[in-house]
Amino acid sequence: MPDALTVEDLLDAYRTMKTIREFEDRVHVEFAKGGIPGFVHLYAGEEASATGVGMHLSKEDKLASNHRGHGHCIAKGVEVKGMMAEIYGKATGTCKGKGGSMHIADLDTGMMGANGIVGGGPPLACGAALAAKMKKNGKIAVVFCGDGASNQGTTFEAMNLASVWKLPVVFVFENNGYGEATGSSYSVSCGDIADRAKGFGMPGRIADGHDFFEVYEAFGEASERARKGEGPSLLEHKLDRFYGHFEGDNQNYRAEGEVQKLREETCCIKRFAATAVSEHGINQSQLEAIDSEVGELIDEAVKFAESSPDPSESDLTTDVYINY
Amino acid sequence: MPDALTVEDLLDAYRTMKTIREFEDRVHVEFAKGGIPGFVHLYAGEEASATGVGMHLSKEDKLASNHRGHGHCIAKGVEVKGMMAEIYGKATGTCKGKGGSMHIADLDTGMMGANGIVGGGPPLACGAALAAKMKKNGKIAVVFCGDGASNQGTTFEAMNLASVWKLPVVFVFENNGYGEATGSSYSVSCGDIADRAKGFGMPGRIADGHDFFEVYEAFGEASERARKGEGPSLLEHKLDRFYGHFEGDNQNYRAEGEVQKLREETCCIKRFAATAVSEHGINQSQLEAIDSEVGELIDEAVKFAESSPDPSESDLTTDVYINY
Amino acid sequence: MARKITFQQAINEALDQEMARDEDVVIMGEDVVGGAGTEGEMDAWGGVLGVTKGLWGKYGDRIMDTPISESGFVGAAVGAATAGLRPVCELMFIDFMGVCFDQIYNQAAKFRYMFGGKAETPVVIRTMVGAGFRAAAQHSQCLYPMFTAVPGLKVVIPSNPYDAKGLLIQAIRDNDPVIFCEHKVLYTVEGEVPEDSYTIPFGEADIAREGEDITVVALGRMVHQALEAANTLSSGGISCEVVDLRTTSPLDEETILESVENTGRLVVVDEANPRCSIATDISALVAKKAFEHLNAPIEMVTAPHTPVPFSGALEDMYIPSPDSIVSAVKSVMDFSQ
Amino acid sequence: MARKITFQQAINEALDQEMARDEDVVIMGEDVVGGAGTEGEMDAWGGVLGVTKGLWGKYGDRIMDTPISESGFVGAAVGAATAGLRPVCELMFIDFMGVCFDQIYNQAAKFRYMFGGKAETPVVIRTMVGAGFRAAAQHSQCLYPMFTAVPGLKVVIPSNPYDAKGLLIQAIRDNDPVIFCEHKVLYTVEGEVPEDSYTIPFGEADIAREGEDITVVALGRMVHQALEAANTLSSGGISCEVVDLRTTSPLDEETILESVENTGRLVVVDEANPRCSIATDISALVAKKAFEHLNAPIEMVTAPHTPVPFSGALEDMYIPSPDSIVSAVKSVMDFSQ
Ligand SMILES: Cc1ncc(C[n+]2csc(CCOP(=O)(O)OP(=O)(O)O)c2C)c(N)n1
Ligand SMILES: Cc1ncc(C[n+]2csc(CCOP(=O)(O)OP(=O)(O)O)c2C)c(N)n1
Ligand SMILES: [Mg+2]
Ligand SMILES: [Mg+2]
Repeated sequence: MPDALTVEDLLDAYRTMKTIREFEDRVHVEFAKGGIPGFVHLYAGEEASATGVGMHLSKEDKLASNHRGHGHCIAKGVEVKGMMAEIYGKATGTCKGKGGSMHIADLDTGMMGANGIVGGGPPLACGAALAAKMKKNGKIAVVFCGDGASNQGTTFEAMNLASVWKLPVVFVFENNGYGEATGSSYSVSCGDIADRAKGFGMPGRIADGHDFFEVYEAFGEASERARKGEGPSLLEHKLDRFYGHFEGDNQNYRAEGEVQKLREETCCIKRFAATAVSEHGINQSQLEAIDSEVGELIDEAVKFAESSPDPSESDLTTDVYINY
Repeated sequence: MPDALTVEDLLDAYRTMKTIREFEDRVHVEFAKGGIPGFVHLYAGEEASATGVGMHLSKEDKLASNHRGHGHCIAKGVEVKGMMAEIYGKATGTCKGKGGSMHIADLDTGMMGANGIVGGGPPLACGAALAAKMKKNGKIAVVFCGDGASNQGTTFEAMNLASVWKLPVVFVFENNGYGEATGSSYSVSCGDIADRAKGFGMPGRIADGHDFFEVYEAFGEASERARKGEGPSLLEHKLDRFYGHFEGDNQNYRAEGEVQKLREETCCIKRFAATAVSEHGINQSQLEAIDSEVGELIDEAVKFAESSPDPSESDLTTDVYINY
Repeated sequence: MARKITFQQAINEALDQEMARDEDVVIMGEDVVGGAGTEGEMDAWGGVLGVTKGLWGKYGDRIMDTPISESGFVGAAVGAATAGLRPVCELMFIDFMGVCFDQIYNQAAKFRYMFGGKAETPVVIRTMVGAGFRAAAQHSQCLYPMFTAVPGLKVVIPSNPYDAKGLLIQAIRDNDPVIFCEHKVLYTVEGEVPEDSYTIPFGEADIAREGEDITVVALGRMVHQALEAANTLSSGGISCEVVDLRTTSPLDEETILESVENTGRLVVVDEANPRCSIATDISALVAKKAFEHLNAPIEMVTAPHTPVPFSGALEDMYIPSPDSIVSAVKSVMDFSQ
Repeated sequence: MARKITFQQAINEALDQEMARDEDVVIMGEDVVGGAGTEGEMDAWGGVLGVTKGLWGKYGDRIMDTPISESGFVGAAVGAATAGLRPVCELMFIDFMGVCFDQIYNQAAKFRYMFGGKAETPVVIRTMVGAGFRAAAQHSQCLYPMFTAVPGLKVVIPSNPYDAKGLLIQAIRDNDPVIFCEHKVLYTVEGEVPEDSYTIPFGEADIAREGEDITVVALGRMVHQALEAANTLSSGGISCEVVDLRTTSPLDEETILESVENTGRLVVVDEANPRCSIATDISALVAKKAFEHLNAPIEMVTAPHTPVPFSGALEDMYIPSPDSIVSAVKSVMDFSQ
């Protein structure tokens, strides 16, 4: 519960959310300038979701992500410079430039990988949870899925399997209202994704994904259940994405002024800051100090990425198998 | 409703159930003798399910089946001689001996095919339902799945798709308690399969699959809904299989005496006959006449199959494409 | 001079003309309309890269957005094909076949055979293939060898706008299941395309360039690389015959064999990974059926046995280049027994 | 004389010994225990054909029944492999790859590359392949060429009990994802197998029979057909060298090429369908790298380009037979330029 959060925790949470936002805003800008190649899906607007979850995880807990993975990485503790270099395709990237935005992974911090396949993550997270269960180490796994991914067969199978095997895993559905240009009101045939939990024998709960405190509390409950060996849970975070599906999306499927309105009304960071200051004794100046540190961090990351070398020819044919 | 059933209908229903039972009992015997090759899954014990559904279908309605498909075929009107010959792998079989027990299809009677892939049928049934919807012909599609198949991703996806597109399709789950040797109480993570309906925005209903009248009534409701353009439904038939998963199964996963007990207590044909005689004015002699006709029919079918020729060498490489 | 349009426009036009001609033709896929269930413009996307744009306005409900459930909607397309429709289903990237392959190779491809010749399954699955977009390992593959291996499927890989239109119309009218592979790098390529509807039969390779010294068999985007290499080589006095397969199943064995009979030398160029590929398939065909005409080893120019790397620096090395084709041709020409 | 056990027992023994050796080894699959959630005997089945029978009694929770959710549990095996376990996952029939292929080729196979060399994914997927059981089109396929084509996977196809045990132990200890293909017709074949644990390295083909006139490359069940053909041929004075590939990825190119360098002739035998297959792969390799040693066309003996028929009469014609190998060898021997 919010009460359990120390000032330290709150400042950490703010730093994480702010880092994600700055990272994404900057990638947006650099992409438009032509510095970044490929398909890039930004997480801006959804920061409270990854952060509220990540605060409950240690490096030994595992996280399986999706194509919109930058925020999950940052919340799981992946180093930002390497991420930026990876998105630029540089040799210094988290994955030596061989994975890119859609495949950032850092197994050392428990980040099992973004994923280019919608629904790719849920079975993998079950596996990580199984490993934790077999090793009886009290660790858990979490997987982030979109509303679109909630209709993928792999996702359903994973939920059933997790329940049958009573795995310590939490399925977090980030329902941002769209899968690409298709509305979740169209593609998800039941009212709320959380309605599906019952069919898989697990509790399902909705949280306001703009509200860090609500996410933090809900995931706290689910992760505790998992750690206690009581099995999986489903959480649905209702939230919004501030950019297009991917960079370059003209977003003509959105209502006029929709994004503008969202940015004004649903910004999770603004909301967090207001609550933190008014209810938790945080000073505005503390937040501002973080803002400027984060700004520097991201500047540095971009400079690092830009000035890093490309992978070299030999990288093309290494890392296929253990022996080459 | 039972009231809507004429004497003619009831005798038809009895004939269908009895034909299925005799067919399967005979295949069991002939398989043990070594006359029938391959993987053969018998439907005995589940006759009321296929029959109660089939009574609502015309040849233009489509049915997608699974590996345990003989009963579905017979209830859909596939000719029994051809089926038997198919199971023997003969040139006179419904599929020229090229499909076998797991692949009997007869598109002319709306039988889209048994299926060797668990969960193969549900998406296909959606397609048939889509065709009916686009052609606005008032026809529907139905798919039979087992409890095991209820955990396959394709099945979940199909249910969601059917709901999103409001397709005239009915998902019938024949829950016989086992998927091979694994209990449905283990593999289905929620209490009843019908509990999953809500997560796919459709009504879900349980029927006693030993009770023809209940099945008939429940499917009547679901099919009417589909024909009226109100979308898909899920039905769960609780029932039992009298033989092993496939022929050759020693069934050591079953409780001692379980099959014996089932055959005595849950036989849908005995139950139907008793009700038909006591409540619907059918004479025992009418049923006996059918019994002997069915006996002859199956005898003939076996003789036909046994005496039919094998496919010939040229059959090996035809029917791959339209032109060869 | 005839009208020029892009590869992408050619595909859109083929779809448009076939939908106008036959009302059993329907389209389904993720965002093929784009905007279902949203407040914005319907037909917002017309496919992730806009290929189906404009069709919803003309054909309404006959073009349908789907949930992200490839097994579900690909299977529905297959089922609908057996029940009287002629669906054109979009699998956004061929890389996603892993979540729906069963409905293609175990269902669609096998119905006719398993059912003793009684089924017809006129379904087309359109899908994007290929590297070059910096789209990394899961959005850049050339997995068509796996489809080519499946009896009962037909596999089409056009290299230019003219072929794209004619082959797609053929695919839609064909009564067997067809996998139609669109190389994403080709979408913006322009070429002459008649406005009227026309078909190109399957199993007829195109001699993209005539030559005498060596046969270069290629497909899809690789035809362009091969032609560029042939240009370079011709100035060095080597005359390449470039064969564009167009369809890998059915395969035009005759054209390939005839060409090799004339030239005595063969290089096969395939963007797919090297093992069990179109490159090995064509090589084996020739080593079996035209061995006595071969004067040199058969070279294959393919991607390496690695996933597709993200970094542009690496991806450019991954994709077979005109230069690598030139080297391969030269090494074959230099061979003397 | 050494102990003789069946192919099936050899696999069971390999699993048993590795589970005893390393507690990170776990097994999962449909009915690999058999009886979960039932009132009858637990370990009722031990796999659909009894291959894992007895392991539950020894290892309890380390062997797990699964729902019929191949993407779910194959993916879980893959995920668990990245998180410290060494799962041996059973995909009952290779024919079912269509409902879980993504987790294999897009996930397991690509992690190491996509993640810049930091992932290890020591997962083994055991699966049954092949025709001969009258199991029809969806339970009889040889789909291993599709796995062989995927960079990042290793593919093992043992032909006898000795190899089955040694290769499976190697597979479990290997740190890359391995597809382990068990031909169902081989399960009852007996052979000498040491009781002690041993490994057979990947990428080392076995010369199953030495010979001078022609090389016959085969794999899995086809090794037996090839050996039978070689026997027949030897009485007619033709000496065949039979090479058993054992693993198709990695491939022992050296042994194949050396053999062809000696014999100058090659027949490849593969139960898979002909297009983009192991047969074309080996043919292409030799046509490229040993062309100058070849004295005759390369023949391929494969299944036809059709689904597997149910009827025994047809299935027997479908499977490459010793007779068809004999004919192919003779036609190659008869060739003279
Ligand atoms: C199997 C598969 N199908 C389709 C796609 C293409 N695709 C990428 S992201 C996406 C939408 C995902 O929507 P959602 O799960 O809601 O996540 P969001 O993008 O909204 O975060 C689609 C269709 C894919 N990558 N993988
Ligand atoms: C995709 C796939 N996985 C596994 C199998 C093997 N298999 C055939 S039938 C069966 C059990 C099916 O159980 P259920 O759906 O309950 O049907 P029942 O046999 O009880 O009628 C299994 C696991 C298969 N044929 N296809
Ligand atoms: Mg979304
Ligand atoms: Mg069952």
